[in-house]
Amino acid sequence: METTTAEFEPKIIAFLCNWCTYAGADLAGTSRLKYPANIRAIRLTCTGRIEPMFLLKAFQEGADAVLVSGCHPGDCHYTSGNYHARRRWTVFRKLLEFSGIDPRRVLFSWVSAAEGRKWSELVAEITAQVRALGPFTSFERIVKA
Amino acid sequence: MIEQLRQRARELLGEGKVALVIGHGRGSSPQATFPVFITKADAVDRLVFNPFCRNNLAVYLTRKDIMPKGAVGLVARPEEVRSVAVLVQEQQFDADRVVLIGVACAEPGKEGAACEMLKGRTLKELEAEVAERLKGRDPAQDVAARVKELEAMTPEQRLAFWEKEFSRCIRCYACRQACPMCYCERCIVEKNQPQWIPSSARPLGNYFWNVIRAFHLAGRCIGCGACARACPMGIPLDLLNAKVAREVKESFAYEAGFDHEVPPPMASFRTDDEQEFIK
Amino acid sequence: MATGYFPGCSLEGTAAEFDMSIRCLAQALDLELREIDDWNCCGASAAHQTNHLLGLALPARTIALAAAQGLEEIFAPCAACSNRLIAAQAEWLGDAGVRAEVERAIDMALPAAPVPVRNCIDFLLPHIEKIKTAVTRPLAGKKVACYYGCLLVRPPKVLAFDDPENPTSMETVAAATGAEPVAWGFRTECCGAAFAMSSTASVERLCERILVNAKAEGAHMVIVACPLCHANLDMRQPKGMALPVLYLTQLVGLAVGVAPKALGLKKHITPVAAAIA
Amino acid sequence: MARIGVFICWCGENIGRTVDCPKVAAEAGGFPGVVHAVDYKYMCSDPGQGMIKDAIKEKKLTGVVVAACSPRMHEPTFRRACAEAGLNPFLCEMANIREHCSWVHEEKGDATAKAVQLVRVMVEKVKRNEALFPIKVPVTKRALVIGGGIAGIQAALDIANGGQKVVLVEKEPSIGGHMAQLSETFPTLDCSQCILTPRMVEVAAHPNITLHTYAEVESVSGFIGNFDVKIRLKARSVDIKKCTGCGLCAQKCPQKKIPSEFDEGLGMRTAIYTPFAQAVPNKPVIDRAHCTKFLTGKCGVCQKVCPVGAVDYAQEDTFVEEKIGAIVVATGYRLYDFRNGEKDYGIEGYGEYGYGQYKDVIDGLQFERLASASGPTGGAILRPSDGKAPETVVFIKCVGSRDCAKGLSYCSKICCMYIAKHAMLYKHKVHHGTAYVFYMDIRAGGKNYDEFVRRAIEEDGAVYIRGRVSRIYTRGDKLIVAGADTLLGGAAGGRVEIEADMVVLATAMRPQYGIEALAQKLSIGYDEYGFLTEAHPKLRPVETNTAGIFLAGACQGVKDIPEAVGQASGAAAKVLGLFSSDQLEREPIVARVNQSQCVGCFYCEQVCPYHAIEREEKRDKAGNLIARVAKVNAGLCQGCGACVATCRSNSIDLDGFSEEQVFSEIGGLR
Amino acid sequence: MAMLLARKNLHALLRGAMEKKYRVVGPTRTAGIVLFAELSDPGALCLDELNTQNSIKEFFFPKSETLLTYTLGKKDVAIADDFAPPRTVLIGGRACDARSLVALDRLFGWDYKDKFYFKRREATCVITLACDRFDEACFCTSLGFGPRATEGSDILLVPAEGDAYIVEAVTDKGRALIAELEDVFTEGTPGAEKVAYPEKKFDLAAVKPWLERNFDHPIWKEEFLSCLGCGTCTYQCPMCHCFDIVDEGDIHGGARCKNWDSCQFALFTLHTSGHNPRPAQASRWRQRLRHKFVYYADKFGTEACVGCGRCIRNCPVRLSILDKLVLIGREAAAAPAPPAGAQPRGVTKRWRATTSIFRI
Repeated sequence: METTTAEFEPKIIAFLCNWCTYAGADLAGTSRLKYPANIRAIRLTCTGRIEPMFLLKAFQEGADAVLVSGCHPGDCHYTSGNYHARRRWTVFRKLLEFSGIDPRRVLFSWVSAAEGRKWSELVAEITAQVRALGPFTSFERIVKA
Repeated sequence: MIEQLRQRARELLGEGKVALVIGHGRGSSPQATFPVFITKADAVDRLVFNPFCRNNLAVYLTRKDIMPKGAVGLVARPEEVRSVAVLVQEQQFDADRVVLIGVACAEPGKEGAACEMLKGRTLKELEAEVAERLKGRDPAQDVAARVKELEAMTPEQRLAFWEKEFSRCIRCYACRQACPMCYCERCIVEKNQPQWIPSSARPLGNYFWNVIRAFHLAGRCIGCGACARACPMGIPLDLLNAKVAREVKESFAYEAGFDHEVPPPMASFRTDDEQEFIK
Repeated sequence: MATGYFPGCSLEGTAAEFDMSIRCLAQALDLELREIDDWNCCGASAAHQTNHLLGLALPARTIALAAAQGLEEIFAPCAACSNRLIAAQAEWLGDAGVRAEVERAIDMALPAAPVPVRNCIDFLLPHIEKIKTAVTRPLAGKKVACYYGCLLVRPPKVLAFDDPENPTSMETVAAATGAEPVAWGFRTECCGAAFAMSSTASVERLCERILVNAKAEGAHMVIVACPLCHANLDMRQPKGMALPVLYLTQLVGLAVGVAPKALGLKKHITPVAAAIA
Repeated sequence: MARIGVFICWCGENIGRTVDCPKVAAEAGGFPGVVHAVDYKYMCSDPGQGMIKDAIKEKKLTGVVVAACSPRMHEPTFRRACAEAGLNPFLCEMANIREHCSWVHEEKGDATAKAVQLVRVMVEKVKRNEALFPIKVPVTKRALVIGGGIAGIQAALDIANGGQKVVLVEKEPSIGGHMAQLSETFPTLDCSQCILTPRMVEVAAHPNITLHTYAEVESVSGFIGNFDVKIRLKARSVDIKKCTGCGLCAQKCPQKKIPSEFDEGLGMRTAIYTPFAQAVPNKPVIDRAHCTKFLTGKCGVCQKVCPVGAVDYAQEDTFVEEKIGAIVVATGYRLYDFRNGEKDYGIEGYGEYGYGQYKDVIDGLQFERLASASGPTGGAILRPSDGKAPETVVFIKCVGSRDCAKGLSYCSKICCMYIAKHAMLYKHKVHHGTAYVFYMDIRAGGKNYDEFVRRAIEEDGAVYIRGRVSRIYTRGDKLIVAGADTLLGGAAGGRVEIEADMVVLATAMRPQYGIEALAQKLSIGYDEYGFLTEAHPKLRPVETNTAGIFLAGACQGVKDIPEAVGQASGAAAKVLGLFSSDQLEREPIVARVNQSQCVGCFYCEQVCPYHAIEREEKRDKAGNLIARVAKVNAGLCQGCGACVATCRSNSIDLDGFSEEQVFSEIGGLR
Repeated sequence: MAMLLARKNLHALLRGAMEKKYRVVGPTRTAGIVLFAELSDPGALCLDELNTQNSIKEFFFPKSETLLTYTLGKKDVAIADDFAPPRTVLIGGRACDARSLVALDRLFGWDYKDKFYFKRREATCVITLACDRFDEACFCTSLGFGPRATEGSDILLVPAEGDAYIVEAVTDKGRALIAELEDVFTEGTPGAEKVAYPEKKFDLAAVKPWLERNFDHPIWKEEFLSCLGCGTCTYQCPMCHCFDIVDEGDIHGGARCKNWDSCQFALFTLHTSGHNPRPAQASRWRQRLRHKFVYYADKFGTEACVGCGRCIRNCPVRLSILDKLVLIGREAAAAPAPPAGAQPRGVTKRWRATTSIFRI
């Protein structure tokens, strides 16, 4: 295991809201803040649009972790999308944990359009964390079966 | 007690208050009761009630091929009362479409346990009465205990556990069909463009199906256990439901089926909902 | 609710009257004070500037002792002491590494939960009603200038005690005695504290500014809650000025009828008698 | 069968340096459905766009993926290009290989590999894109302007003069705002009221303007071109139709000792009052909180003396509902409250300046009232405590601004100018007096601004001290201002103590109280300070992220008068532009319901922030109700997709971000 | 003299098979229920239950069969469909289970020969256990055979006195296996057979004609309302063989799967138009009965039911096909077939007119 984790490069699929975190990631870019290339962002209108099934599909396609990120409470471009999302995740992540998906592979954050730095630091942090966890082989087993 | 039950049914049908009464009927043994549909006042003697009446009859209330245009009388244990509350809350029918004949058993499933009529007539009254009855006592402690056992495991162990359980799933959807809350015209598992959940009875599809099924019951499942009882392969689906119900209770201080007038937790929010898990 | 009493070195020396007044005030108001057995120097001014770990270890030992002796809070009358105890505690509460290091240094376990540390004002505040009822000699007409200095309220983020720029707690206590706090501008200015020996001149300059403003605002006396402030202000009064400087506990003591002698008022350099007559 | 074209942009060095663009193009060429893949230095350039257009025509492309910068940057550009080549613009997607890739990754291999995947994701998405067509919605040609300060007045007049109807709502009894309180204005020192009041009168008289003063916006629903606005007309207790504005009531009102808001508490007013002489409308209101009649039931003098019987104690709040096509928010500013601090905003306040316990420590607007001919002192500079003319006045800048420790981090911007003006006005009125100004920097970037400051210093001899004030305390009737002059020698600079008679604090400009609540009503954003956020800081400064709602004046950020007026005219121009057509087009990113699958639980209705979900009844031939199902009002829908994720049977989908598209995108990441 | 298998040798038999590299499938207890499944070791065999939860059909006609896998390339599609089932010994089935195989053979071999099914059949040796007990759901005898019938089995084990099974080699495949594992069998005089026969519960001969005659009948209106519409009965049935072929995968490729399907699902007959010729559970039940006892019988000369009773034991609402057959038997006796040609049309109109409760 150690040997594999050593050179193991995790794949992290991120679902970002267009208005805050995607813009925040843009800002990280315009500010030339460096972070690991393991993250792959999918742009959506709002965290309120992000369905639990997206996360499952991400794991199906071999994600070692998923990240959902959007506007801070109160800042939702659509006023309340992130509040509804927050409830959805509160339950769903617990359900995933209960049905055997390590919560450290199911990540959530609020990153505003102004938090380019937070974004780059976040990505660096979770990439390290997931690298330490190693590849999500147990789920791969289910997918392949 | 059974006479009172039949009397109510007789009146309702006799006075034309309802076109149909759904209740439990006598089977080959007390353990073997089954749902009956009574349309004539003189047939109410087919109704029985005992601790072994476990089918959740509310499941029929959304069956378009069964429901008459008129009102329906429903022999309603606390499980049915709560189910109806959720169904009304979710606009599936107006409260006055269903006349509840409230019944309850002190210890469901226990030979000779006392059964009685509930006092409440309206849904609101019965919600309150049922809430009162259930206060303090958790009907499904064994389930709660098994949930705790699972929680004590590592994620890997849990995944292995469910992998094994789900491997038996034959996708007969008895769990779904037995559940009053699964009233969708087209279940998500039948959506194939794009396909949400693989329909083959294989590990991935089985995992997706059972997880999503449980999630779709968030804030809606009233814990009647019909799904688990219906499962011919003995998969402990009630554990998933119980876990979700508990999270909803702990996070949003909400339990399904006690008040049909409040907004459902998964369609509402508080600005101060918990969010420690969000970085 | 047992309160541990941590006099600290000043109260055994220059500020003996502070100690006296506290003890008899506690008696008068019957507040239980249990002196922490085997307490040690808080390391104020010197230690934390010379060796950081030492600056933490000294308060740590006293706090650990207090906890071990089943004391739920610590009353450290000396502003420097309370300041050090609180500041040090804050450091290891926030950092497990530091805690471990300190525990190794003192070879004792630190209490998991923070032990509340109260300065003189903080100690009296909860008993304000008690004081009001206990007042037998209301100090009506006595104009007092409450002086905080720096150690009681700074650094604000660590001490989180009162408003660093415009504190009012001492006034609240003083007012309970019937005295009349004056509004003045130097309540949180520095008195020179640690420079008492090294740079007397600047201390004199600083003290003068404070005392002059207090007098200008009509104060009959200055009230302090810190031995260092007291020493400086009492000792270094400008020519022709004789503005008594009392400890808050002395003021309250007077009001509740404790004899001036018992309060150690005779020990002051600037005579008090006239002001309290 | 899809025919996708992929265009990889080098963005000069920006992408090309870290991403091997030719390799990405080559890889993309191998993706199923891709018939054309090229790379080029600058895709957004004319030749670049030309390549796309040509490829669309020659290769008969059914979809386009441009891998370049962020879609938030150039999506409109490339979609327009596609449209020009006859391809539906919504069949064009962008892969963000600059902000999300080349700029944030160093290792070329990784960056290139990631770019390839990002392109694959978009290819898979665009394959499933559908041609979408802008949604047309009718426009109600009536604008709502919220706030009757100079910005609101300017916006209202410009729109009205453009021939469109305007509803102007002001929460105070009169329009005019803060500008009406000012004495002279920098840098010309012309009299504020003299230039403002004619505009106020013009508003009142304008046939196209409906004016609601002493009124507030109660609720707003609807969407661009079609807002429904409910306005609360607060009970004035005076029938303004009958009232002639003779002022007798105010003269006779026995309740005379109420601090006047208009005079910033330096003057007094009666319980029934008009805020100031030139108020528009010049009709009084009764301040029920202070009126004896309302407090005790006795009195009633005003009613007795009113010659036309206009006073009506029984009056209640009423509501008017207006159909509105566009909204201009011009709620303006207030000053930072140095007296109480602003704890609810996590702002400490200035204990060292006495929290307002010193009468003679005042803020900028109070000084304006002292200096104003219409003010409580008739324009004489007299200090509040004892009415003496102050010999020495100290002005302190950056109070509550540029001060992360105690206040707000932003620069309040106008203070440098108005303090210079104050110093000047003071010197003009108290010739022998001295004006000290503590400053951090002098920010006088504006036409004739720096010249103005120099005049204050050089001609009027204001003493400028570069440094902060650490404490204000009293000595006798004097205020001792202790601070530092950092230009005096020594690393720490020199301590200075000034014995002053009066101190003026240049407190920071803050957005009006209640701005957050209003923003929620309008569903527009605001920043950490409460300033309303514009759609783009540079290119869309007067628009908000909610279509049809525009910003004018200090509600969007600190502004002086010319800037506020300029932005107001800008907002007005936007409104007129919007009203220039009878219909308008909206981006067609909206949700759609598959009614045959909907079971009518209406979770969607409950999560929709725009009330865009409607109920539709399905009946059989006999007319019996079969089912109630959801329906999306495309006009209201803003396309957030909350309903989609909430629908258990997944009977709703979102155009442009459909289920199938997202699943395929995820697939692209395998 | 007969060939015997001592009960204690049962495990030896299985171990032998395993050593001979057979996959051994038999009843085993998992999570409280007894299922047919591959046995890890002989000890896992569990014969406590009269009958397993699942039927043996899934070892010939699995719940999900991969027909082929595909990979989507730039232009082309790469297909892989190699298939070789493992050699298998299937032990512990009942006569009813074995009989189902005979019927399924006809179905899967009728026009197109289903290679997956038959390869598995060939690779599998079926060792059946005659029943020494029955329960209220059993009705093999009503279907004209019995608990020790040999059809479909390769070897039949009949429990007998003396703690042994009488071994009947039914097919060559069976004989071959016996030869392969001879040392576990013994020659001897068998004790008396211990076979339990459930009583006959209805007259099969009457059922088919009645069903043919009564497409419309009050029974349909009243007897099937409680059906939940799940697939338990059909999925646990050894005879039900409906399947659906679906392509499952993502943008990269996937598999074409043959999955069980059930006539009890609303979707089963749902047309693209949205019209459903079988709008209600009752009509789906009617289909189930008519398929089993009319259409199938007509086509293959035998009923698509073997009376194993699984559908009855597993029905969440205890809707029993046996009860209904008994009822139909009674109805048939009460109203014997009218002369050919006469059809009770009128009925149709009447029930269509009544409320939706009765619409099927």
